[in-house]
Amino acid sequence: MPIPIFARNSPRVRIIGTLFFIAAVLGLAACDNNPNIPPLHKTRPDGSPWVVTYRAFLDDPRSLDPQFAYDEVSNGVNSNIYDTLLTYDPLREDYVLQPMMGSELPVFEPHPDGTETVTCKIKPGLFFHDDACFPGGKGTEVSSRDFIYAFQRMADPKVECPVASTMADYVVGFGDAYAAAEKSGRFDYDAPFPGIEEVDRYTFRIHLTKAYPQMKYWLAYLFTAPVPRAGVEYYDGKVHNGVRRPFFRFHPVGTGAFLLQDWRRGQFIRLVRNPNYNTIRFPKGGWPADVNAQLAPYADVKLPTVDEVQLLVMREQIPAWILFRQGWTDASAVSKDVFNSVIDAKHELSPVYAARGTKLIKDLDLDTWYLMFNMRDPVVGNVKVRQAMVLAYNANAFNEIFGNNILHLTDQILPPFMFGNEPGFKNPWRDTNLEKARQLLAEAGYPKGIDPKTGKPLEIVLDTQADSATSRQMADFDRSQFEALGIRIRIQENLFAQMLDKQMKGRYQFLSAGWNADYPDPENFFALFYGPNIVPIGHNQSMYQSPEFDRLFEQMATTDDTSERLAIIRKMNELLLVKDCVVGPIFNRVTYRLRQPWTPYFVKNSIVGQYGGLRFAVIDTRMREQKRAEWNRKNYWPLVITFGLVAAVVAYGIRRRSQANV
Amino acid sequence: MSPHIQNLLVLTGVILLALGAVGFARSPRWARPRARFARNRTGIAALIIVVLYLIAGASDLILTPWEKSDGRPMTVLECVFQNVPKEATYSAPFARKDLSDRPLLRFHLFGTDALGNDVLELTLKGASTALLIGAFASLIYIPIGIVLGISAGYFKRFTDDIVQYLYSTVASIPGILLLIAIMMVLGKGIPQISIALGVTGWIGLCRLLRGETFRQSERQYCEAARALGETHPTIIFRHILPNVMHLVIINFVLGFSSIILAESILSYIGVGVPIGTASWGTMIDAARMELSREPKVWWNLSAASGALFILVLSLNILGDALRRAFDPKAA
Amino acid sequence: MTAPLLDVRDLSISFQTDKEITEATKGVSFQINRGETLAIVGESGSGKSVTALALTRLLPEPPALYVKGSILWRGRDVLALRAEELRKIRGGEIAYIFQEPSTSLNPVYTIRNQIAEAIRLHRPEVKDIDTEIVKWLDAVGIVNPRQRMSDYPHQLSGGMQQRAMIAMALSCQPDLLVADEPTTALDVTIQAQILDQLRELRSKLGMAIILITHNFAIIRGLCDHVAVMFRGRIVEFGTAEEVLANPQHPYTKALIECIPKLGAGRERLHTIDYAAIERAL
Amino acid sequence: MFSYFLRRLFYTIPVVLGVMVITFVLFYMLQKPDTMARRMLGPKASPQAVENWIKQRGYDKPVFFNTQPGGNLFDSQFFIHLKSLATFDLGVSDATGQPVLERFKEGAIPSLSITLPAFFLGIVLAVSISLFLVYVRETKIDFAGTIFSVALMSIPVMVYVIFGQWFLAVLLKYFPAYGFNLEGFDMIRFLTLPILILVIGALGSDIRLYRAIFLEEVRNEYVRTAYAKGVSSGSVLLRHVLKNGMINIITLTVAALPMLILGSLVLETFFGIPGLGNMTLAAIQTSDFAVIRATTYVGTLLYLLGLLITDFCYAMVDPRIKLQ
Repeated sequence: MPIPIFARNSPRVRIIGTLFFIAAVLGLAACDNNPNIPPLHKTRPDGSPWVVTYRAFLDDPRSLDPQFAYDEVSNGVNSNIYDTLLTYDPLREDYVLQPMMGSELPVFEPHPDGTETVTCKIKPGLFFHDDACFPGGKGTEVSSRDFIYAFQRMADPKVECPVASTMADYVVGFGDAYAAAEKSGRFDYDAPFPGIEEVDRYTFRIHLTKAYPQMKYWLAYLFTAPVPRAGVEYYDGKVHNGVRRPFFRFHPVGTGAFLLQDWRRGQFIRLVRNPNYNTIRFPKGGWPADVNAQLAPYADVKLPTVDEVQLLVMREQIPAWILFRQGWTDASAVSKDVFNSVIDAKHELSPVYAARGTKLIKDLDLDTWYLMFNMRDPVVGNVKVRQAMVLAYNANAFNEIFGNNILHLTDQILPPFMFGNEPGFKNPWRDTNLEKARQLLAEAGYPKGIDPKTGKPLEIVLDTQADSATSRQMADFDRSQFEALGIRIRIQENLFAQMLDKQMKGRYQFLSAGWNADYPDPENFFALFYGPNIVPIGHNQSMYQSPEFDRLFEQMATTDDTSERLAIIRKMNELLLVKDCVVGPIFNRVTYRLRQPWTPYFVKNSIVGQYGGLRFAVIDTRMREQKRAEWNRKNYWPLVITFGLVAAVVAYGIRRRSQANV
Repeated sequence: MSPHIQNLLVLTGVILLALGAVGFARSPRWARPRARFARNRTGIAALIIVVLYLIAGASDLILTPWEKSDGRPMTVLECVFQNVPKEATYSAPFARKDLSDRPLLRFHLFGTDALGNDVLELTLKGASTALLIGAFASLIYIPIGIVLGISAGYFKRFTDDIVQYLYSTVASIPGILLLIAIMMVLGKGIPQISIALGVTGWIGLCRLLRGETFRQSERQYCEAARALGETHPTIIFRHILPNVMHLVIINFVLGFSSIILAESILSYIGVGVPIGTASWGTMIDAARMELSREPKVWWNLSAASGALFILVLSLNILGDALRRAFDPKAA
Repeated sequence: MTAPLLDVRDLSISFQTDKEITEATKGVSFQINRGETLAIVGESGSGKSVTALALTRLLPEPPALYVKGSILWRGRDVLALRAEELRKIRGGEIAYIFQEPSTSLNPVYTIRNQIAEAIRLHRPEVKDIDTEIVKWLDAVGIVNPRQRMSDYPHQLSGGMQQRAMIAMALSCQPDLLVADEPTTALDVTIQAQILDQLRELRSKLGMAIILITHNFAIIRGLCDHVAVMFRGRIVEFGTAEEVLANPQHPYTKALIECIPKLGAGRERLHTIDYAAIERAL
Repeated sequence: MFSYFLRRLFYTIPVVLGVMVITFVLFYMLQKPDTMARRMLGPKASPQAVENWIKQRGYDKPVFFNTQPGGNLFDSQFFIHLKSLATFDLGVSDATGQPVLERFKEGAIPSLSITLPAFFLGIVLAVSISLFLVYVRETKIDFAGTIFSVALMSIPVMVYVIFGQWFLAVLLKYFPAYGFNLEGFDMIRFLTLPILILVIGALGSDIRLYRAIFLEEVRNEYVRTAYAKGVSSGSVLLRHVLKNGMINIITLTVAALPMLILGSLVLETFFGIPGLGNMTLAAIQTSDFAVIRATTYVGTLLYLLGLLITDFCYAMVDPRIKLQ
């Protein structure tokens, strides 16, 4: 095919040009917008199709060492590789523990001297992943020793377990072991560790220095996940026989449903099915009716249901959303900016997406966001100033601007579905009442927001961490909330580290903060205001100190979930939120997630959904192929137009020039 | 800083610029370049646009006696826009309703952003940030460049060795990495970003002036001046500086555009200007998600990148025009 | 009577820059026949180089503008030719030598490469290009041409470079050679050698030569006719002997006066009195 | 030649030392280690863990000289910094604990896989376009082309990225909006869009520069000689001007060649290319100073290497230059 613009040139140019053109056309035709990495296999050994699920993932994990990792991203991977003794019931929105590796729930035995023993039993016949670190490459059976080893690692200063100090408060001998290792420079794993006692191969006992019912939640947390000593020593040991091995934290060996196949930083993480997994099975039922038909065939099957998981690392949200919309990923969160295109005014899927068959999942997170004040500050240390500020804050406006109106506005510090959350609780300062706020401010000594000392409007510093455009806008919004009181807010922008430093040293006036609970117990939240926890020892960043509150806290922490406990919590709320107005609770995060029509979803528990839901993933591959083809038809005319334009300009130029003399 | 001092500073800057322009317009030394420049219509158009930006930028720096609701004095720009109220959320240019279907309080030429701020106002404020940073950074790098460049080219030998060592060391650190490193250490802020851009920006000018001074000082008039017994400062200020000044001006204009681009990129990466400072970089950063909204919010991105684009384009064209005016050989 | 080889009639060229118009030549007319040598003499800026370049329209347009007149090469008007026809004349029929051999040769190609390009363009029938190049390099007096031809220009001396230029110009066997101040940039001794070379080659090849120079001294014995240019005009035209012996125009007289004469004693060098010439015009 | 090489190496030593001092001042003297520790360990870390972290990484040592009794005088942050850089021990990432050198090895190939093709394609495109503009010089196309190239220069790179992704990947669906794979033909699919964006981002300034270079060449007398020989406009540009101009262009661009390893900062994150640009941006966002100072140092060495290569290229392509 002769291309007109080459026609006047020498045959060589013409041929090369034409070939180039054809190559470009063919190349473009061969291109498509599929961003996925080819799966490891096309079919399973038995010939059935190899099922892959594709997910967008926020970032590279920092560490895959379960005793070290403490961030959402790392735990998002770890929870699929490591199993814990306990887990939450995936079919319930509230947080009900059930055994995972354990054969039953642990038994707590208080002793008269105030100490407590927790007896845990493991299911027999659970194995670690097959890995080169084991003799013969076969994973060994999980025993009590492996759980004890996990606790020992938490006490090893080199592992840098972030909750080591909490454990040292409760587990017998934990702090001593830590101190000894710090002194000698290495942790002696063969020395006796009195905190955990091996009863038999499948039973161990945790000895606590005082009553600590929350220990059961830690047994559902990845910190206590068993790791093989052989693995740690194989990968982190000195002798490598000339072969380079990755560190254990980059080469996890666990007991979970998946094993880490491949991790290319900044690109993707590939998990593959653990063929020996038999810790838990697919639920037998109890899922919503609309997915019943799709899920029924899977009832009580062996987990995991997919062979491969591709976690595509996407630090940017736009590409993640684009890929979901084009059908290349199976699930996605609904980010703030695409919200209006997906969700309608009634908080349901918009018709376009409903027609595509997309499913919407609403997860209420286990966190609370609030206005936090520095109780030791001379200005906001005044309870009336705090009350006035909380009263002036328009949470509804915040919800509308930043939350698309889906945030769960709250009056209390404990999030819904946590024990102690009372749907009827009324916080008098959480109404937006400017009249009353002005009056309170005047009572506090700042009439109309004027500081009598200077005669100028009272200036309060709002510290914020500026890492995104949204956080900037939020700070700006927060500032505008108090303008009506006549107060002047100065925004102090901080890098993450500076911000943390200020919080940990209590060098701030007020800020907007949140707490994401480690476990679903009120103790985890109220500890933020417990006197002995004042920074830098604990996380009491408001530096609230009230003997009565501390007494109630100690009482509440060790009580079982009874009406008596509820009564204590009520008193604590009254003190913390109403009388002292230490914080102004604003909202609990609600995450809207989307699922493609080919992946029916049933997990209701937000912790299981966020971490470890992948083992329940179900994919209808045929439907996926069909929809992807339908959603990704290419469009060629703009290319032709561009090409034509360029050709026209070149041809015109050559024509103009060919008659010039020099 | 008290409003009077700020106003005084801004006015001083404007007056200095104006004096410079008048000097250019009247100095007999520059009669021919001026005549050549006056014939370049594209260059004149670019100059006019740059001056308009300067006016817009200055208007957000000059404070008025009136106060905002938070008690801070309003700038001239804020006075102009005080009747343009904040809306609840996004609204498109020329729209009557915002994206949540509420009627707007007022007409917005460029629409409003997520917080309901008028995008035109934000864009103009972005101009003032860009100009402020450009001016501060230029104030830092031009003196450094002139002093080091001219002394290296004039005194040669040891001075030259030191200056060459200095700039080859700084130049060998990749520019953007050095900028980022400095910003991470200094933290965000207009002074910080100006310092970062200033301490990294002098190398080009220094090199240029070193070479040109070298050439000038070999010329006969310099030899003659030396033979007449004139002192070094006299020779530098009376003879060399005026002869290399056009290079400084061209470098200033072109450098300004790269400073503005650098600011936007740093702000985009997240190590640029702080919260509450309207900047085109932060606007583009904020706007990058908005293209995937439904309906698409394109006006933020367009306004910021358009404003940035026009200014940088004008500065480049102006710089080219100046270069052509001073050096007729350079087409 | 046969038509002249080149007939320039009333040629006016101006340059248009920045809306200023400078007239470079004003109504220049001259003719040259086969095998003749014409010298165009004048000081720099008098329009002689412009005229020379205009013969094959080598002036960039714009800024150059052919205001009026015509250049008839073998009866065809060069100014009306298409670009392709023009290219056949350039090098093939009218070849050039320029003033500064060091910059007129492309620094990144060997001599052989540059001469070969000319031969390929105008003499496609030549099969053995290397032999042809050697022949021409030899003809212009380059010693050891077979080795020299793979040298880059910067490896040759100025005289050698100019010889290579001449070889390049002659290799296409042009009918007219335009030598634009071919010796100005060279040493005096080399100048003489080059001029001798030109004289010899002219008689051997029978081509016409237009020699552009500001120096009357080199005309003697080489040129048939002389055209004296001043401020874009030809102020005097005649045979070499005539003009040298009996200059009519004050400018010509002044130019001839400027030739330093051997053994003339410690006389003051002549300068040109422009005011007088201006009055005479 | 060899002695020239040695001499050049010798001259770079003081520069490298200067860079070491600059990075030290930036990253050690102006930084508080406990904020770095907090950043890495997360908001819930205990003070004990912070202290431990600082000690593990030697941030608690004296800054310049260890004057503590019994201590080695040179057991200080500064000398450890110098020693580690001189021995090319880049340390471990503050954020992940991964050895930085390993990360560099991992990231170099993906970075190069986009920057290298973009570099060459960019040169080819910019040279052809600028040559075309020189070819049609003094016409409207030339003027339009110049304005167009200045316009291209005036758009910040992120706007290209945003727009390119939106247009080619979302609207036209020619290429994946995201992702990376270096295996087989898949490569073309993933690399085309980022390469295209990189090329277009650099095109404006390149065209402008190259056009000026070529115009400068066109004014040379050898060009007139070529025209006088009867060479056509096109051939003059392609044979004579191009080669002379390329000598200038090559000497200007090869200095940047080794730096291509560092990849593209904004683009890589946006497309999920696991290169060094991606790594650097992530390090900026997590305040991973260990990675940033390593990147800065390596970047410097690469730049100096680029200068050396430039000298060699100059000697290679320009017959007039010989290294001595």
